Amino acid sequence: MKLVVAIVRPERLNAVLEELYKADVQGLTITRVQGHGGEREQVETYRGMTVKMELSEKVRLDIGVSNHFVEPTVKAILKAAHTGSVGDGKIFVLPVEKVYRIRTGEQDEAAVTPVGVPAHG
Amino acid sequence: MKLVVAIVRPERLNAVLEELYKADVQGLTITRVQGHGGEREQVETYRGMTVKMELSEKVRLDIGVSNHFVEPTVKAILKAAHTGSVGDGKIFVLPVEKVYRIRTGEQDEAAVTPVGVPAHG
Amino acid sequence: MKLVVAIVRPERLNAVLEELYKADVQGLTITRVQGHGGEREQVETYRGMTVKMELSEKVRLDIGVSNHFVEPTVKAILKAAHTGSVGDGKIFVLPVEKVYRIRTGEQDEAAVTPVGVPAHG
Amino acid sequence: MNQGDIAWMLTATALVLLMTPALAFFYGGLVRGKNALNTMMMSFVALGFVGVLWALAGYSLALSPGGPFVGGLSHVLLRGVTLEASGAIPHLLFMAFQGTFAIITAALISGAIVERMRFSAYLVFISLWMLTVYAPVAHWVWAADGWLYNWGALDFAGGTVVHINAGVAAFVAALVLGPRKDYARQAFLPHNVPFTLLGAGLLWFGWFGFNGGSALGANTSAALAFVTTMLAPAATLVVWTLLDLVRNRKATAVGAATAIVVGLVAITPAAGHVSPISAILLGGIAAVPSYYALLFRVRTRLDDSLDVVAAHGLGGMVGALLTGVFSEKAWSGVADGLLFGNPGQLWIQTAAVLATIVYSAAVSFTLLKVIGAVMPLRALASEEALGLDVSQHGEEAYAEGDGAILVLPDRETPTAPAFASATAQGGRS
Amino acid sequence: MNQGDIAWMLTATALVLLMTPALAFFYGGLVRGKNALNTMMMSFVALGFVGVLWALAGYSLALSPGGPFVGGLSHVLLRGVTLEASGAIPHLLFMAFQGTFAIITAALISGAIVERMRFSAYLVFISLWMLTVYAPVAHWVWAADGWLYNWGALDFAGGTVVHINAGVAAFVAALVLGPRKDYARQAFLPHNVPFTLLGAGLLWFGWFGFNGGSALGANTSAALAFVTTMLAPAATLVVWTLLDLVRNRKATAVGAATAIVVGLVAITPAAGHVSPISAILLGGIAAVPSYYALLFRVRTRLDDSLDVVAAHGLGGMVGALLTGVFSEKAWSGVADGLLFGNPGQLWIQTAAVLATIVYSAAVSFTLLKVIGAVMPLRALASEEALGLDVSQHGEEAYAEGDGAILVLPDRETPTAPAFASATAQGGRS
Amino acid sequence: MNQGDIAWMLTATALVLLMTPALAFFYGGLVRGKNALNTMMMSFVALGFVGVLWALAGYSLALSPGGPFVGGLSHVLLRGVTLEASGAIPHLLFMAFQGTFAIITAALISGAIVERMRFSAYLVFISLWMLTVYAPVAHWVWAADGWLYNWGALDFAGGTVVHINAGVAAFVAALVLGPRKDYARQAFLPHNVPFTLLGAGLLWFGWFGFNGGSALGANTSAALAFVTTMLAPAATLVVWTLLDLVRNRKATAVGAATAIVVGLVAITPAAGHVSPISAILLGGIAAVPSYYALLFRVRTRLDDSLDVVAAHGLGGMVGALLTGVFSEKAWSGVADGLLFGNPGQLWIQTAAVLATIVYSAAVSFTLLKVIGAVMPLRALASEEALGLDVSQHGEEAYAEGDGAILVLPDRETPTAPAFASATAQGGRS
Ligand SMILES: Nc1ncnc2c1ncn2[C@@H]1O[C@H](COP(=O)(O)OP(=O)(O)O)[C@@H](O)[C@H]1O
Ligand SMILES: Nc1ncnc2c1ncn2[C@@H]1O[C@H](COP(=O)(O)OP(=O)(O)O)[C@@H](O)[C@H]1O
Ligand SMILES: Nc1ncnc2c1ncn2[C@@H]1O[C@H](COP(=O)(O)OP(=O)(O)O)[C@@H](O)[C@H]1O
Repeated sequence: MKLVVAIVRPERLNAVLEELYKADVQGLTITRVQGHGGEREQVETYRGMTVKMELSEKVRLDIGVSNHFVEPTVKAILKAAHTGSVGDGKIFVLPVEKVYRIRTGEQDEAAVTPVGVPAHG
Repeated sequence: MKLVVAIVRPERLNAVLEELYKADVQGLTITRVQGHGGEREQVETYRGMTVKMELSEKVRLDIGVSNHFVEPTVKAILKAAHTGSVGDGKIFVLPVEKVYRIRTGEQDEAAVTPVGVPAHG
Repeated sequence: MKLVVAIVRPERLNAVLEELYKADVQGLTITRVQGHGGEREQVETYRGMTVKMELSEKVRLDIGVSNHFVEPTVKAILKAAHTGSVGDGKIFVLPVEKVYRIRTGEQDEAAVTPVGVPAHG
Repeated sequence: MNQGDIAWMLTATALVLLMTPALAFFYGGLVRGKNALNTMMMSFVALGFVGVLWALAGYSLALSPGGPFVGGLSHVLLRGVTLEASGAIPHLLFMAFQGTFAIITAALISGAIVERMRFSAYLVFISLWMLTVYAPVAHWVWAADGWLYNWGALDFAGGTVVHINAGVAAFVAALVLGPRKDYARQAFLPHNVPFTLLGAGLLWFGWFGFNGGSALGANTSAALAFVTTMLAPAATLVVWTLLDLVRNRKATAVGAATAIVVGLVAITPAAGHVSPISAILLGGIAAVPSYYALLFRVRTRLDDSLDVVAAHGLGGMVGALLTGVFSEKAWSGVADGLLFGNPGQLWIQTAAVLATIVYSAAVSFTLLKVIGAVMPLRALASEEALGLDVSQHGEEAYAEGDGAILVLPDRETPTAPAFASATAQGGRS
Repeated sequence: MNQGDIAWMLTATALVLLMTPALAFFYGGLVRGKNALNTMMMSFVALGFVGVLWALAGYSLALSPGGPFVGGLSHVLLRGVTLEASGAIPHLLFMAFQGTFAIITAALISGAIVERMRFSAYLVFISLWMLTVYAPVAHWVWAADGWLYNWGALDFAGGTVVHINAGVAAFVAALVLGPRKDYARQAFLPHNVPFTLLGAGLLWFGWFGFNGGSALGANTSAALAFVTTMLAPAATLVVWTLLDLVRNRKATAVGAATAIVVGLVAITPAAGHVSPISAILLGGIAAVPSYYALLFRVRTRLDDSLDVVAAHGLGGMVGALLTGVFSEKAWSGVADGLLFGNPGQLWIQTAAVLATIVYSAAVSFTLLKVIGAVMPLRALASEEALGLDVSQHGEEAYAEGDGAILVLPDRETPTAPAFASATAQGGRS
Repeated sequence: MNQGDIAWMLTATALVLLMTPALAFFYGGLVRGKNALNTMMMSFVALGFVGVLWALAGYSLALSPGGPFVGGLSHVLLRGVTLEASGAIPHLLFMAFQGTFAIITAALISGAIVERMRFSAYLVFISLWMLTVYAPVAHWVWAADGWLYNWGALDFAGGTVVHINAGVAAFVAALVLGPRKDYARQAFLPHNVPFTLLGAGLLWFGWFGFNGGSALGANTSAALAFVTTMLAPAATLVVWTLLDLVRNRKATAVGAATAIVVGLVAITPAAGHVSPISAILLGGIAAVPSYYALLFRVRTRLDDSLDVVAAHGLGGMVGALLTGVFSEKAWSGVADGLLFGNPGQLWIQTAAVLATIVYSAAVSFTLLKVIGAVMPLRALASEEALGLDVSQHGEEAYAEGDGAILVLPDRETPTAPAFASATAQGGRS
């Protein structure tokens, strides 16, 4: 089991969700985050005060998947989140030791297969 | 050391916190997130426009615990967050290599034992 | 590759960012979170109702770094986030199996080196 | 008719109408974000339903000649409500001014049952309530042939008719509907206190029309009512702030907003009857009972969620009784109160208060039971957990739009997987 | 001159001026958070640019003696606009009252092109539009030598001049600018519906000055216009709510806010011409076309983002035509409509509507094309994605301040790495 | 007395009272979210404390007959303040109208010391300041026996009394309290710019009562003051927007809100004294010094957090002096200024400005030092970091309620572990 953590542009979120759906990835959790990287900061002015905004809005996706699902998931994100200009974001793949589905207590494999969707592999 | 990551319903949060307290788990961090899974989406209408809401409000808990604490922690969450209807959420257990307590620089075990609470095990 | 997850006080965020910059760490993602630990809760009153606030505002940093970068990163955070009073927060170091840069598809090492900054080591 | 009187009454009517949106914000800020729109809508719809019903029938029942207990039907459908003078202003304008009172009174009740009442049941309730409770009580107190009017009860701008009346109905409604899920187990915090302050500020502003306008002209009585409406809440705010500081060294903003409303409620029946100095005393005194009523209420099982009883019911009673104490013929030209040698007035006031309480409680209770027999009064527990904005109105107050999938009306496919429908659209543009 | 008339017109003018900030909130709440300030600024700048231009030239073009189609230059730079009476009030005050109409009319258009138009292009557009479209049409309808005025077209407070005029310009602007990026692919949700409700509440409040003030004095005509302005939107709100409940068992808050505005728009031309009961009917009827126009619009490619056409354009037309139906000389002393035996009025109204549509469409289109030839009308796609608040105004509506690095003016170093500049400052304190 | 005059003054008084809640939003939007309530409360409490003190003593000190420097005690506790006419309106109403000025003047000062001053110290300060600084200066300028009044200083609605006075006190307060923690190191961003725009809109609306009402009747002078109050800020807004666009091609919303206030401040002393065209010039000119003062202030160590000095102090001075330049007897019937052949007026204006500056600075400084000797003026650094809403008021402006544990009053157990107390409650329901 792995946890795929992706940081993407907010305006690409819908596209990413579509692509993930096509890849049969349905369970996921998103968080609004702010990121800093190589992007040019934007400048803002409030009355006399000029500020540089170090952080830009991003969205973080956390997706728990079974091993053979990691690749399609990553592929889908790479495809849908890509714009080519600095700031597209990153994907991290983390090892997971155990997963539980709270509703049923099911574990691992079974736990990440959303209701009504046939388990894969 | 492990990091227990749980996604639960907002309305169950207080119950989960109580249960965790009973299990002597005090240190934790929560994040407001949105999730997608098997739940029925809700439909909203704004003027002529009808939209399906893919994402439902959830709360994410991140709890760093020493190994022998993983089980009670997971048990507590499974118990308190459970409603039985689709959307109860997931628990992920991730391996952790190192933990530091910023205030003291303490590491691992010592780092996750909140002040004033006797270290366990 | 590791993912350094740090929970710090909001008012220390700018200091932490400065320190990280000095340590040549540029890529990072932050999230506004709420934490519970050993801190004294604050009491609030709304009309007749008195409430104890269990959770205090924190900021979470997620920083993906190559192994030899873990130490300087942790050091920088420990230094800049420290105030000495309860509530300074924690640092977790998690193993990462793979990292992708969405813009280029680059992986691991290469993926976490922001544009225009020479890769280290 | 004199243009000056018309000018002021036009202004006053607009000011009172603004109080209902203001109430929407006062209330809306105090609830949780997931119920913000529902709470605000409970005020806004009153502008529509109560407003129209008032013109069609309510005005006639309240203020056309009839018996001592209710008006007649002579002005139904605004028959005979023309531009001819009624007092110093056009009859039609008088009707509208009175209508704005009916609207806000009905909306006030909502504070007791927010975050759980079904919206359609609420709609039915306030519509019937205005016709069966508000209109008659208004007739008692303000109509030339109303029994309390002829008995000499003093109510300058609606302490009994508006505030006690709404407060009692709120008490009954909170009892009948029962407390919110997890009430007294969990803390429900105001999601936007600035909105509550905005509401309080606009309410005060509008209240100058409410009390000042009740003189029905731009005369010295209006000036007196106006100034007491400025001084009394100021005094309430001072006392409330000091009570807060003494109790736990923190002057709360929600408290300040509440104090302003309590002071306004308390001066309402007295506005044109008492001296400015008495207004300051009255406002200061009125802070105390409501302040402690709030502290007490949370220990009870009565989930009067936004404390309509403590603020309007109790505040209104204190005001109505103190009107019987502080009234000064020298200022109002009407009647003296206890302090000025006319203890009788206090008894009349007390009787008026009790009569209003009994009638409002009885009929409000009956109404709710009847409606409850026809349709559920409460939202489902699951709807309450989800929030009434989404469950009752199909909207969010503060939508992010993340993962919102547009459903094109002409190709609505509720069954099809959501992302797919999105993809479909992806295809067409 | 009588103080009562002056008192009311001072109040009315202040009320109408408040409508433009109110519109900023009505519109601002409906857009996404990243465009909130831009949307609000589009209303606020009208207070400045249109306001000043009105005084300098617009007033003269609109309301000084001239030909049937446009006014003269006799009042340019306010020459001859003194404190002498014009009607019942000082000429200067009349000029100001009319100015507040020009301001809000220009601001109304912005609803069609929010979230994508370049701010400076917008500034130029509304400035020229007021001079070339608003002023002439106002002259047609309200000037003693205007052709529609002399032809007997009824427009009590600006159904054609203000609402149809703005609605048509909005339609043209939406077409010329084209839809927002991802329009009809993604859902754009209102970021703050309470703001929209606040706007609706304040608009209603201000509209009492708009319609009531159009009687230009504190007279019975003002009273009639005032009361119809209270009853018509109430009826629209009732009908709209019921349509919502019937359609999908949910009464929406955005719908309620919209209904209020539609009702206000519809009664505007009729306010002083119809009976109160007719106003209720008119308001109720007006809900229907706009309600379905909204449902239809989203199926089209016309990104009239905040539905100015459906609310103001269509609402204005329905109101203007129904004025020709419900007008009652018995109430207004002016003219009867179809229902009262004067079908001719309906044709005059129709002609006035058509004339306004044609002229407004033609000139608005030309203006946009000309401006578009000189400067880009639209923000870049990247700016649209980032949000117009940051890209056009260099601000965020709701800034957290996380990682905001202060740049001291005297040591601005745009090239130097940001954190470093922060460090530098770290050094100095 | 004439109803028209009373009607307008009732309206005007309500409008000015609304300015203080409006100010709460103008200021509240500009601070960080954790200090929003504290900032708003600083305005709201003035409604209570200053309002009551004004009635009890302030009015007498300011406007009862006394010496050239301060009024007497004849009207203390409102003795002799009746419904008899004072000028065209009831004396009591005049007192109330003047009171609303005292309230907002005191509240204006708070902008300089937000986000750090202890609330109780602030309460004491503004209460004493109104009695010792505002009341005397008001007497100088507006009382029949005030020295500046008799000397012929022109201040139509309070440029010196209100704005310079508050601006100077703000300057002193900012100096005495010192800058906020991390000032000039970190950027403090406005947490809700729409609130600031709302405040600006409502301030403008209320200011029509402020300036228009200062004619104390519904006369041509009121009409002139009203219209100049509409035109001057419009011109300021235009010039400010252009300066913004020229400087960095972005017209800021905070700038627009500021411009409106600056224009209103500048026209205040001149409102009834200058021609409409002069008002446009005056408003346009006034934009420049304040615009650059803001740019300059941030380079200094003076943490006048919300720029009261630049907006009110400087704007007030510019307005007061330009009143000496543009005044036109032909319009006001009072006096001519420099441009109309009376250079002397400019010197009188200058003297009035200087006198106000010196007196206000001296007494404000003394007051703060005295209070500072009795109680701490500043919140602790830790309280400042936590935010003043929680530390001073025990509330959050926008509470989520996550992990909020209800403490039942009757079983308060501050020592017991929090979750446990929750469990206890879990047990009982
Ligand atoms: N090392 C990192 N750890 C965590 N998040 C990162 C890291 N580097 C970048 N990010 C996230 O990815 C976003 C884009 O990264 P950036 O370097 O700016 O562009 P690109 O990935 O196209 O080079 C950042 O805003 C940040 O949220
Ligand atoms: N694979 C996953 N990875 C991350 N989060 C998930 C995953 N699957 C579900 N979740 C989270 O759990 C929540 C509930 O999951 P869902 O499948 O809808 O219900 P259930 O867990 O009861 O089957 C989702 O809203 C989402 O936040
Ligand atoms: N075991 C844990 N897992 C996750 N986050 C934690 C844990 N313990 C503490 N935290 C986070 O660190 C913050 C500070 O911890 P706390 O124990 O209160 O102070 P200290 O670390 O100084 O002892 C908490 O508010 C919480 O956000």
